[in-house]
Amino acid sequence: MKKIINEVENIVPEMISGLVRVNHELVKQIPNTTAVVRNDDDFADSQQVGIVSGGGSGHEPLHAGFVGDGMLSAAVAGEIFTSPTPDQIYEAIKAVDHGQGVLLIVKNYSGDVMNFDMAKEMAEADDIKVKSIVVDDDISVENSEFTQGKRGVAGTVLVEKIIGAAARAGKSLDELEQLGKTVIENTKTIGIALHAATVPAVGHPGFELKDDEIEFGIGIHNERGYSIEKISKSKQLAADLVNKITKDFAKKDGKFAVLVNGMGATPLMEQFIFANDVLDQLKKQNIEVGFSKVGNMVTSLDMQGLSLTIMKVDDDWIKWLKEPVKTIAW
Amino acid sequence: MKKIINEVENIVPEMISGLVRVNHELVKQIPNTTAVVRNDDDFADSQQVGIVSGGGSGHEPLHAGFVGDGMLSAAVAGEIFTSPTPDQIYEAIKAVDHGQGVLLIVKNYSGDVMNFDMAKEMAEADDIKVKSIVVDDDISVENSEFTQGKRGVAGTVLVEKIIGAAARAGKSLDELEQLGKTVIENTKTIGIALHAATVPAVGHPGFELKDDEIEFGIGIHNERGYSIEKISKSKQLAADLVNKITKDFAKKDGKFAVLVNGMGATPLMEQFIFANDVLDQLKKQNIEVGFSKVGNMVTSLDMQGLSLTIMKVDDDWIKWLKEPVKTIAW
Amino acid sequence: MAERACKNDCMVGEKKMKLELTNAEQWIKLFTSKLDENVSTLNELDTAIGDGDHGTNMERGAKAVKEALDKQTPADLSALFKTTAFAMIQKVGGASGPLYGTAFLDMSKAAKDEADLAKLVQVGADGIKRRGQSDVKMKTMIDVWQPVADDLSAGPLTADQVDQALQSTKGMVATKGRASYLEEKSVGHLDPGSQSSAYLFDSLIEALGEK
Amino acid sequence: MAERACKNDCMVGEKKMKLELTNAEQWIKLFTSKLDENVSTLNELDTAIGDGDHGTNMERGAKAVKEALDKQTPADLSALFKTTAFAMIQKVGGASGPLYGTAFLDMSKAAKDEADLAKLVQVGADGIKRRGQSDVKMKTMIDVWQPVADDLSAGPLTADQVDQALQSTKGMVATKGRASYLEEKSVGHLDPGSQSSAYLFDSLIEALGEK
Ligand SMILES: Nc1ncnc2c1ncn2[C@@H]1O[C@H](COP(=O)(O)OP(=O)(O)O)[C@@H](O)[C@H]1O
Ligand SMILES: Nc1ncnc2c1ncn2[C@@H]1O[C@H](COP(=O)(O)OP(=O)(O)O)[C@@H](O)[C@H]1O
Ligand SMILES: [Mg+2]
Ligand SMILES: [Mg+2]
Ligand SMILES: [Mg+2]
Ligand SMILES: [Mg+2]
Repeated sequence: MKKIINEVENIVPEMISGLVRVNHELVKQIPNTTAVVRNDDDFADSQQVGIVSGGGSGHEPLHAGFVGDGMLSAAVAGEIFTSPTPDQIYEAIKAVDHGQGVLLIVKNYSGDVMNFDMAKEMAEADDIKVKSIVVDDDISVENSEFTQGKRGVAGTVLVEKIIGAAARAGKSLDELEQLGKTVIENTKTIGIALHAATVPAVGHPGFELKDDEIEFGIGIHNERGYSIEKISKSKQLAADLVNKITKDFAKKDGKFAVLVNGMGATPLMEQFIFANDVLDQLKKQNIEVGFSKVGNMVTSLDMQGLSLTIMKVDDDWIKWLKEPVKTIAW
Repeated sequence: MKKIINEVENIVPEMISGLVRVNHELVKQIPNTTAVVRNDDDFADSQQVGIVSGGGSGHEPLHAGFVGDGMLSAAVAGEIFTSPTPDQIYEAIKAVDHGQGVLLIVKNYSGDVMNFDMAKEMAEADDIKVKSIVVDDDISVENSEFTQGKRGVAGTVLVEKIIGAAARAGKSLDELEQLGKTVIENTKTIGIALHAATVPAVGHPGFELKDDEIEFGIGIHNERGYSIEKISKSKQLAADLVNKITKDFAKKDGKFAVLVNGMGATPLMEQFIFANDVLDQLKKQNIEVGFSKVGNMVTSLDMQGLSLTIMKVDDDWIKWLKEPVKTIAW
Repeated sequence: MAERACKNDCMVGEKKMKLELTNAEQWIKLFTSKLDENVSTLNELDTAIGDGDHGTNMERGAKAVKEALDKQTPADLSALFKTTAFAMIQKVGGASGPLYGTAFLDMSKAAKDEADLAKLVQVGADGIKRRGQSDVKMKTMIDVWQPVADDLSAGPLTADQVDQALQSTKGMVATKGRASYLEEKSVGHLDPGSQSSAYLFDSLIEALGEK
Repeated sequence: MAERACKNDCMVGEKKMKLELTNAEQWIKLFTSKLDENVSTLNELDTAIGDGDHGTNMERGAKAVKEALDKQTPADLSALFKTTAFAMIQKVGGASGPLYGTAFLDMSKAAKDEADLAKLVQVGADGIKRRGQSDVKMKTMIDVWQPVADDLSAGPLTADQVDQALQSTKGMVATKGRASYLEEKSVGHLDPGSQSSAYLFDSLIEALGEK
């Protein structure tokens, strides 16, 4: 394992320190936490609902990179691939509540769900109104009410964008909760890996793929996928993923948003080629694209691979997706 | 080699097609070229000097990712690691000239310099005023008037930002040329690699490093560096690079801008940790940082590594560096 | 895997056994040492069916618990469990932080007027179920906690019983936690949280045996 | 490396030899075939001291030249060189595109009233020097072009002379082009552009020999 780091146990605090020092005009850190909050006057004066997200580190720029005007009010970073603790989330909730309540955007992992729940209980004891929505966009995992259900992956960033813009527009906590749930129901993602991520404390890749192999349906924490195949051309990969996702939508009319998300070690060049092929596929299926984006948004350390997210959108959502924001990474 | 591509010879056109389709509100493609131009009404109506850059592909988001209000007017993409041809550059020049002339921002490689020169000659034959500035910020290469001199690397993006903002502010072609030269003289970069890039047509990494080795002074096209060392902690790497660069500045008073640039396969996490250590080092040396930025700006395909750029800046430059822009990737 | 300090012949507790503060302190200390010694075992188990960090997570918790206990000696059983709970909640994160944290927090509350070992462990198991929205046979730490609570209420606990509970997770399909994403592929591996829970109850047996 | 079609005994051209269109067409065609056959040789030479693409660049040029010549048979020497130049300029890119392009463009202009082979090659070499701001002994293609121009003006050109020029680049320190970044480390490797230029002049020898 070759990484540009110091002691493994200092990775997260040092990363947050670097991020905050470089972007001190946009964000600040809550002392003694790895929680990052908006630093702008607009927010200090605003009456909007606070939007807090967070989760394990290793997915940068998610979430701290999306804190700022029009997106998140605060983000809480846990250890690598590990949910942050309730006390830190609680501090973030307190820091962004302007009396209108706080919405938590949580990715669907037992750790995240439990820690955010505990933080919610703590904040409610302070009479802060808190609601939470749980993103579970990864359709490579079967859903079932008896299990943890689907994982939350790259679609999270689109949820954060829409909710962030709607909160800026003055929507109430209840409205945002409802909007968030509807958005999440309409968001579907599948990821592929060419090479697994190396968790620094572990020191070697989470799994091995042969030189010509690619794994479909992987998660953003090295969770194994549903099949290993010989790598094919980008066109074929795009067709496979687009078909699998669009089959999952009951209706194909209306407009859709598309996100091609790099996993950390896959160059933008390949992401754009793949996006080109995805747009071709969608055109073939007469699916109208109202918004699209490409880039490293929800990564998995140094994993090589990408994910495709498709979201059924209405015109308001498109507007919210397109609105300019002031963040580090959108 | 595992890459998400189709035929190797279609990489660049397909990448540009993807980039333009995803970002059609920001940029458009000049038909039959891989040149990308601003697509906004503000530009169509403006009287500003056109700013054109370009070079070999494989450094995304450079240059097309920086086309837009406040930065480049157009960018021309060559084959991977290969300068674009003069006819394409010439088309870009014609597309962005609004009668105030066009400034070319060229990275110092013989290929780029010659192709841009030929394009300049072609445009001058059409009575378009064209000047060019040549970025050579890589101080890991000795300078000499008898050689090609230093390479142009990550500092290019800071040059593009300052020049782009100054052009938007209404500076003339001559003023921009002069400004550009001064900015370039004050810009110094060194890069390190943990793993070389794989050029798709070649199919294997450009050079090999052992599991504990890191190479100092590499270029953005797999050019070898000045030394191979055992990898050390980020703090030590930061100290080494900061010292080497600041030693190269005659004076350490005034303000400086800092760019930590990822090479393509190095996660943001590591870049922020390194930036944190760089800021510590600069503080130790009492060097005042007026602007800083971290991210994958000038990459080298899937190279693992990063570069550090330090620029001596005056207050106008800081203002121009900080001004908001409408581009894909700044 | 670490050597077990006592084998089949080793057992603890009478029916309705009371837990004393000194034993309990010893218990928690032995637990933190075992976590420290087995970081890579736990990480490896979690690499197979999770995200590879359970050892690192628990190590962080162990360190925090030790520091907290070094700072202030707990006055009673309730205080000991509360300190343990807070250290786990604030430092572990992930799934195991709130789960162990809730277990110890609930045990701390119960310990105010209850010292029966079997009952306390059942309170902890119930806390985990509540927090994790889970139950037995889901291939989680509950598959160690619940059998251990049952065994303790039936009579003295043996290391063999703990191990049997742990081994039973191998054949299960995970339906909660990260391992559930693997569905059938989770079969054939021990559950990492069950392994750390086995360390917890092995420590209990040792602490009571050394009395 | 590809087999050389003719060895030491093979030579071409009398002093003041005129270049005919048919020979020249043959010359360019042979050159494009050699480029096609030696893509990986050129890429490997360029990987050692450049960026690994000289073969791929020249292959693109070869394809474009062939297509252009297939589309329209050139009327005279000047037209042949112009077509070659434009294909190179528009399709090769990098350093070699403008260099070969300028060489052929200048040769095309000169060929309007000059058919002397040695003089034409000298015009090409001068074009490269002008475009590249370079000269002999900088470990570039000039170190093949200039000796070949000299040899041609002195008498018939032999494959041995071409090879000697090419081999001479091995010992040089590069001071222009990408290889110059390696400074002393560039010694011991052939210059890739000199290798492609050697293919050019080997092709010339073959084209004239086959007459
Ligand atoms: N919902 C749940 N209920 C009970 N235990 C759970 C639940 N989710 C996870 N666990 C336990 O937590 C363990 C994983 O902990 P850890 O690896 O530290 O957290 P994470 O999964 O967040 O990385 C699992 O092995 C399992 O025993
Ligand atoms: N300034 C120059 N003058 C003459 N020849 C040059 C110059 N720069 C480069 N060359 C030639 O070009 C060759 C490299 O071409 P190529 O690899 O196609 O372009 P690039 O260096 O842009 O990748 C070198 O081997 C050298 O012979
Ligand atoms: Mg985890
Ligand atoms: Mg090149
Ligand atoms: Mg885990
Ligand atoms: Mg080259």
